[in-house]
Amino acid sequence: MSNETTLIFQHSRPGRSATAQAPKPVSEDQLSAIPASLRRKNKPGLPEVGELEVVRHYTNLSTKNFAIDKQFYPLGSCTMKYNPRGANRAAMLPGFLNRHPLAPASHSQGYLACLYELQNFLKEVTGMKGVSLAPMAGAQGEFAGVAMIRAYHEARGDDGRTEILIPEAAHGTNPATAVMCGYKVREVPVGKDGDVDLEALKEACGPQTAGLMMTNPSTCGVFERQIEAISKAVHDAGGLLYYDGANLNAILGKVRPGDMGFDVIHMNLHKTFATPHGGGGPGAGPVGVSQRLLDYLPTPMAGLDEESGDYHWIDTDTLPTSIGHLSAFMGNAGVLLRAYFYAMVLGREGMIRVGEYSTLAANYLLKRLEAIGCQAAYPDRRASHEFILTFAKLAKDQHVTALDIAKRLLDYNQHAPTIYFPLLVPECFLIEPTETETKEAMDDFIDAMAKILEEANTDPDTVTQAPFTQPVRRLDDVKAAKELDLVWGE
Amino acid sequence: MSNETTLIFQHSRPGRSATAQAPKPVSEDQLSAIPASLRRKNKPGLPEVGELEVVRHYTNLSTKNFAIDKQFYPLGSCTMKYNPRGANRAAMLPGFLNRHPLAPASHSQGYLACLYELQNFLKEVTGMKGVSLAPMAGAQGEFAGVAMIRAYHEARGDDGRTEILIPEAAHGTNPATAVMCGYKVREVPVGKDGDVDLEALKEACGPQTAGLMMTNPSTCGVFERQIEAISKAVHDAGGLLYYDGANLNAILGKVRPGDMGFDVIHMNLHKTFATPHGGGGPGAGPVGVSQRLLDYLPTPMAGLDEESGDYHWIDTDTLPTSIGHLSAFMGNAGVLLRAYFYAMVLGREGMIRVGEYSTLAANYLLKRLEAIGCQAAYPDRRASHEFILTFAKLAKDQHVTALDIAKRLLDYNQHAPTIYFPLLVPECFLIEPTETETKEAMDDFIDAMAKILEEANTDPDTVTQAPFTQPVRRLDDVKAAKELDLVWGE
Amino acid sequence: MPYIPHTEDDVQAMLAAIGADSIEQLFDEIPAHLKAGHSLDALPEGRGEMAVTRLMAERAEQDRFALSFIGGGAYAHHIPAAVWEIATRGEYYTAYTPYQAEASQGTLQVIYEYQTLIARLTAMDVSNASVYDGASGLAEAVLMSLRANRKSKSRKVLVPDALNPRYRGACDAIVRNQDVELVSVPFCNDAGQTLVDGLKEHEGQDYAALVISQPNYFGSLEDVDALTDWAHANGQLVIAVVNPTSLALLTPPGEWGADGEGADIVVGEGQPLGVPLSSGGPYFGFMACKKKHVRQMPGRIIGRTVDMEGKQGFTLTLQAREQHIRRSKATSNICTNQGLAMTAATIYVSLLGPDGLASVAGHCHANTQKLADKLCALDGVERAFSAPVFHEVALTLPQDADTVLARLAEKDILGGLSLAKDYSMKNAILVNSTEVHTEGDLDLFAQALKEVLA
Amino acid sequence: MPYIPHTEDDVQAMLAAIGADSIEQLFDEIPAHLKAGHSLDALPEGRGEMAVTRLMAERAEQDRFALSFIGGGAYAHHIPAAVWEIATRGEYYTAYTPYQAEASQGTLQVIYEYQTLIARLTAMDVSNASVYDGASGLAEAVLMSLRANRKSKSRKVLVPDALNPRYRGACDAIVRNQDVELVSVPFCNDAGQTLVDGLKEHEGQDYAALVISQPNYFGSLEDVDALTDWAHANGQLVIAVVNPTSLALLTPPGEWGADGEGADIVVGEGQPLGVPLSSGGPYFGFMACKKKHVRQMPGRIIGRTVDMEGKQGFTLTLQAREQHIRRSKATSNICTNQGLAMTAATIYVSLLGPDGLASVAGHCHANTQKLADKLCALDGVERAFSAPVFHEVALTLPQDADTVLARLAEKDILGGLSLAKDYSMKNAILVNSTEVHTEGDLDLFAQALKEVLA
Ligand SMILES: Cc1ncc(COP(=O)(O)O)c(C=O)c1O
Ligand SMILES: Cc1ncc(COP(=O)(O)O)c(C=O)c1O
Repeated sequence: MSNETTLIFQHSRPGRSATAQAPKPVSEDQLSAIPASLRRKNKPGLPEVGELEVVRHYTNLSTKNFAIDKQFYPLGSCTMKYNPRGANRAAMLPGFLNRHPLAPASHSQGYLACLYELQNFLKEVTGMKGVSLAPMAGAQGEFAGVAMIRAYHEARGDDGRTEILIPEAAHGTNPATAVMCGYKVREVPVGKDGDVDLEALKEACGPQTAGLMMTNPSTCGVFERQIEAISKAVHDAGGLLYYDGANLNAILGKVRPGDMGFDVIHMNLHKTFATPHGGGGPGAGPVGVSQRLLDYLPTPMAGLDEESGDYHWIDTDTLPTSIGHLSAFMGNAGVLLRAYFYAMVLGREGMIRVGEYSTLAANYLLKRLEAIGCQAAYPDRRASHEFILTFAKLAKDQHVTALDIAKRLLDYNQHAPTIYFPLLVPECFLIEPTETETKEAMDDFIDAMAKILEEANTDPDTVTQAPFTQPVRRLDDVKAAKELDLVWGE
Repeated sequence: MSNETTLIFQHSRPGRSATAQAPKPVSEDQLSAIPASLRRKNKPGLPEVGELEVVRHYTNLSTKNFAIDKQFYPLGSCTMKYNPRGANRAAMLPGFLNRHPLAPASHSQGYLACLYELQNFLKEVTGMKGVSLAPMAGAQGEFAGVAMIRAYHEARGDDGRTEILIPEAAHGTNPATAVMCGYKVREVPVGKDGDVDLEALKEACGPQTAGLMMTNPSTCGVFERQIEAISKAVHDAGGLLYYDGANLNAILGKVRPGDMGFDVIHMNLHKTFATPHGGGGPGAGPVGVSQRLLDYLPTPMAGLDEESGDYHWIDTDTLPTSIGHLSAFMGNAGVLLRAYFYAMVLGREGMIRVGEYSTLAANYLLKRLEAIGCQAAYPDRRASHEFILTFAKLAKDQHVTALDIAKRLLDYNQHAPTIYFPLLVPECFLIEPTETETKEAMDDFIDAMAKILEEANTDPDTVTQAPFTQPVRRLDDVKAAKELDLVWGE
Repeated sequence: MPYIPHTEDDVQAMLAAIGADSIEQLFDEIPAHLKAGHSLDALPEGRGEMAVTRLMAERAEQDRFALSFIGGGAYAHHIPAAVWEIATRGEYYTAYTPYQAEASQGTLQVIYEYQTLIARLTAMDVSNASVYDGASGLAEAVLMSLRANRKSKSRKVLVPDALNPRYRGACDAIVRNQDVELVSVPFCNDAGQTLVDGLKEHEGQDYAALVISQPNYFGSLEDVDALTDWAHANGQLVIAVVNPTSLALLTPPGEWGADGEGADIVVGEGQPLGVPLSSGGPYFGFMACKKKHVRQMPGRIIGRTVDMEGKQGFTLTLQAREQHIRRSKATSNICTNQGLAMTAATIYVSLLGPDGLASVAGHCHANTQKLADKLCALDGVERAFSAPVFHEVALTLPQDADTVLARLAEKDILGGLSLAKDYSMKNAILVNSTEVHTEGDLDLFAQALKEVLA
Repeated sequence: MPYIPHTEDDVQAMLAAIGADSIEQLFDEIPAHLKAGHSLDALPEGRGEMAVTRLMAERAEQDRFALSFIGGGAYAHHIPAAVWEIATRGEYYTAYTPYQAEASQGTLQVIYEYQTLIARLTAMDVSNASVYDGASGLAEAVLMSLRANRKSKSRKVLVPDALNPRYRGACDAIVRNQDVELVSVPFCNDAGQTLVDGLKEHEGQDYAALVISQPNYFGSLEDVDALTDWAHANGQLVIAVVNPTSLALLTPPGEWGADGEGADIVVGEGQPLGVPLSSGGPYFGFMACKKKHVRQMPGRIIGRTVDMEGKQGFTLTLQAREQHIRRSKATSNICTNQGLAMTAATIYVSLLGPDGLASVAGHCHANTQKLADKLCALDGVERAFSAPVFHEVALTLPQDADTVLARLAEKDILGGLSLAKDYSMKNAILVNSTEVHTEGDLDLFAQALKEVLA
């Protein structure tokens, strides 16, 4: 509804400011201890605007976003479920907000208790032996996991292991992580049914194998049925098994990665545990490990002295084999508190229901979309909590691509699913409704898709030119990358 | 951006609910003490919806509102200034939110201290001798004020005073209040220059005069220059002078109602003291009085024992002449806390600036609007913090009314000023920019007005059919009043 | 300048456009000797948001949560976080009254939904958009009953003594200015109920209305059917004062009376529906009535209508009742109401739903019964009355109530309200429990009381 | 079912559409013996929002505000209420990464504004959209410097000992997996500064970069010009680690060096810009660089472009650097970043402006000086180093630091950080003061320390 297109910098007027927000200026005298040579010569070009202008600018800007609080948002692999507002309130309690991360344990018992219980909760639900909450997102969890694999092999003097195996459907963070941990990546093909090509995997395994990273259910939206054979093959070769927990929502309470044979896993609390995505972050990527990796968990962790009932930090002084700290303090504390709230509200029964109802929703949506003429990528498979459609035929026949359909969905007030991922399925949608959406919300999406398929056949321009109702029309990405404009220059 | 047009009731499905929000149902057993004859037979038809649906529904609905946080909102007489977010945070501190209104003074010292200081602040700034914060809005403040006038006359056995004088430009709450206090209303004409017709007033004064209610600056947007003569006329007749403080913003720090001779005043904290309007309320309407009305102030008030430093409530037991309580507890406490915050941030200097800069803004806007061809209702007068334009000529020439222009402004993302008030100026706009809007925001409004005046002359349909960009087009008010539909019936 | 954005350049440019030399000049119509000058010197200097926030945080700290069992018209309930996170969105929080309907469909639809919720909860035909609070709402209802009861010429209304004394006080303070008299109706000292027996002496006389409070101040449940029928049989309207939480379980006023004829006007304190205790406000009064009385109802009312393209929309309607149109002939002087609190209540009720609200009500009742049992297990503590209660109960103590409460407060337990001043029941207290109390909380209270009484 | 809206009817209808008899059947591809079964029995039962909120409120209560003078990389500042009231609006709070640009212009424009703010504050050319935090950001910067320094073949980077040891720790934990070595540079024991003298031994050797921290861990201000010029003269890139508040007063890294050549990469902890201490996160790392290095920078970057009608719009750009496109050849594995904290920072900086931020920085400095003076007035308390400081200062005590701090904590005063473990300075502490402290706070600390030392 707003016409706001100006940048905050364009509102700037010399000498204007939100006066109530800053202390009175100090005198030059009070700054005399700072040598002139170290002082800034020109004041930085930050916006000079009033308080109302700031509130109005960022309130109006916010209205240009889709969000879970406003729209169905079936972004596959991202688990855009409802973010309980109660979790936000609890994490924003002054006692938590004002606590300095380096406050002594004597002044941190409440916070430590939450972390300790969350560690235990995650251990139980994943079937792992130890959990560290330190990693700050999924990718950092992956990093921690693979670094632990590396530390494990190193500690055993098993130096020849230079390769990480990764199924080709994997998320880009997996290969990127392996490289960040100093490994080479070998991709493993995926079969027509969405399962890993077991024979190829077996061939790839060898004394150079440090481990395998995989997601299950995979990013193909199906459960990897040969998981035990895969586990055996990798373990037999002396490698370890890494579980990318981005899809944990699908199996929460139903199957535990620990029981499937994984040695290390990360969880995306900002997916499975309903913490908000904040337009790009923050997240939290706790790692869980089997017995053999316990010594390498990243620090700090929360520990409990059973006798005194006091909580304390477990740090590198007591766990010197740890891969160490991955942040200056203790990861994304506020996200952890939100996840703790969620876990406590759901409890045991609630955890089980997550897997069940997210799977129910996905299978329902898949069947209904197939019924209106959509093509499933793996039509003979059960959907997990998400599934893939391919529009390859439409792209060929009508020159209407997955991107076009995605853009047109916005006009129907539906956020688009994930597109062109995984890379191995052409013109694909990865669709994840989650357990928190009503059947009616899914039905609205189905209706929109039906209308768009109709448009694609009768009036393809409406689809290929979409969107029409958003603050901007389709953007020129090529220009963006070629004529880099990353910073406002007046 | 949203297509949401359904009612929350239309989302309802039997058995659905935001399960995390209610305790588990109690057994019938636990209710056995309640006689069956008093039990409800059918469950009430409240919506049965999930938590995400509620969040989404009311988030989407909110986007259909204009608001200070999003738009310039120059609603005359309403003082739509910036509502500091800091005031909201302070008033929402758990210590304040959880305090029961009847908690003993021992557990209320912090809250009482704020109220006590606010009382003093308001006393100083209005030049009155006593202040009660009890009234819950301007109109209730008026009620308290006139009830005190009545109590005063009654206490003196001065029974013949049956009339309240009110200038014709007055806000509707003034006459309505007089009647609620058992008085008859006599209207006093206003002259061409916006000042009260002094001769007519003098004639109207007499032994039947209980008092005069007026606003200064008046709702004509000008300062009543003869205020002292008016005061003398009314006082000479034995009446008291009531000040409707809705326009206090205009003179804050510059002139004090007490110094102008008023005996009693109310303030609209939700205008002058920047507390939010909340889409219709709540407000707060503290009253201030001169010496002679001190005994009648509404209770409770905050008192301080200077010796012990302890605060206490002043109630009818210690002030039996009080007109009493106007609410079950102590008025709109949370609004008072927000006003206290605002007053403390502004302090003395800030108070003075309010009157100065709101007046500067109004005079600027008036002159610029005159320059683009708008007709001022009182062209020879200074604007106070607001001013009146009349579109009588345009209405006659082009059949474009003040209402049409107001609706068209919405298309330019500008909230319309107050229209058709005061009643004595035909086709009028009452415009109040407030001190918190930038010159640029006012210039945008001026540009929009210039375009609309142009449209009115060249393409009047664009104006008379407006708005075009809002969630709905112009609404059928006649149908609304004739075919009453006040409650959803499926 | 806090909250004022103008730079020196802006000021000069504006003055130039005005043709004035200084801001002071803009006040040249004001007699010079009236100007405030130094008279504001007593005011404090302004401080920044940080300093004032710290000051207020310290103040709030002083009043921090004590374990409270005070009710008396305001009740502690769990408020879902979503309620106020949404209600304080700028779009609701900083909008004015929806005078420009097209730019206010959010607020207007919320109010329409609210009106529907209130009508359904009370089983009445129509609701307004809120009045200030329950007590002042009762005053409005009393005044309304004088207008609405065409059969009566009386300026008297029957009001039970068992009504919340704060309601009677505020109501009286308001209506007595129009020479309206509240005539008192006694309650039964054993049952703690208002009995039809106690009304007998008023039979055959002209009263505009009878007020019925369900539950009454003592928490007792009244025989609302009998009272309603008595009033109607005597040509009076029935004004129901009800607790909204209780309506999830109790017969709604719209169905009171043996034949379900129902109350004519319903008012009550909306606070229990998602509004924090917050020292007493802002709360909101809800008000509903039979359709035939709608034109006598004060306050704003929203109607559903269509726009010029036939699309559904919402707008202020029946404005001819209101002060800004009808002025001295208006149904009330109310203008600003309690919009934001009402918005919060709409979100709250939507989250709870009928079953959730019934659970809350059930827990309030069950916890109060349990608390009464625990306290009555102490020597000399007894229920003051025999009537069944909803979620508040009067107890007699073996000692002076005010003293006992003061000693409990020293232990940071606010053990309810004394009935000494209002009812001369020197040893009696009124205690409330809601779903926020755990078993442990109730035990803490019982333990503390035991210690105090020992 | 908490957060799951389905009714029994919904479930049946969905199963029917699927053609399944039960939800369990949907898991029929999973080997039966793998199913979790009773293995979750150890988990607690779910509780409602009310109960969990109460539990967490009690927990938060345990850690309530003590008067803290701890800095060490995270600083208590006044955060305007507007910052988080806006940042937690559902539209920002519950959106995903802006993959669909047209439906994410809000977030995208905020990031573009943020990039501009960071670039201007640091005087660098470009910024990314945030990394996890300052310490892990340094690791990214170190890895980036290896790629960006075309003149060097080294996998070594010079890192001063005076750098925050937590930064060195995290950085090392990350980069050592790629066999990158952090080579230590000593500081002057008198000045508490990193001197060019201490670098002499590395002259003529190949290092990819030199890290310069301004201020350093001891709060000391480094001679950044000399260090920058030395590094450049030796073929190294300069990685600046800076405190963003200080940049309102201090020479921005983009202008370091006698000729203002500037640092090549800048990172830092963004927390001081409007993010609460919050037990350590979520914070955000900011990262900026010279334009020529932009393709080596990790993390998301937003570009301004036009839509098909020529209207300005914002979009993710240079994605070919990122893991989802380039996979194993990406500049980093980072995906989810710290968007919301960065949004808050953008609002914070807009509210403060250049003058406001300079006032904050000035007060931090002045308060820290004042605190140091007050503490050094006590017998045996002295500044540990002679260098000028920004808003943190190392002091030596006449007694064991850890013991003193523990005793202060008993008085609810968190008197800073001990330098015993990290620097073997048994008697030294690091104290910080910011604008949140009043004169009274400083006196309380001084008084408490006096008592403890007595
Ligand atoms: C399958 C998969 N793995 C890993 C990640 C990386 O997680 P994060 O974005 O939290 O770093 C994602 C997130 O998008 C993902 O979908
Ligand atoms: C001049 C004037 N008087 C009185 C009032 C009534 O105040 P309130 O709406 O707070 O009851 C108003 C508010 O609109 C007003 O403008």
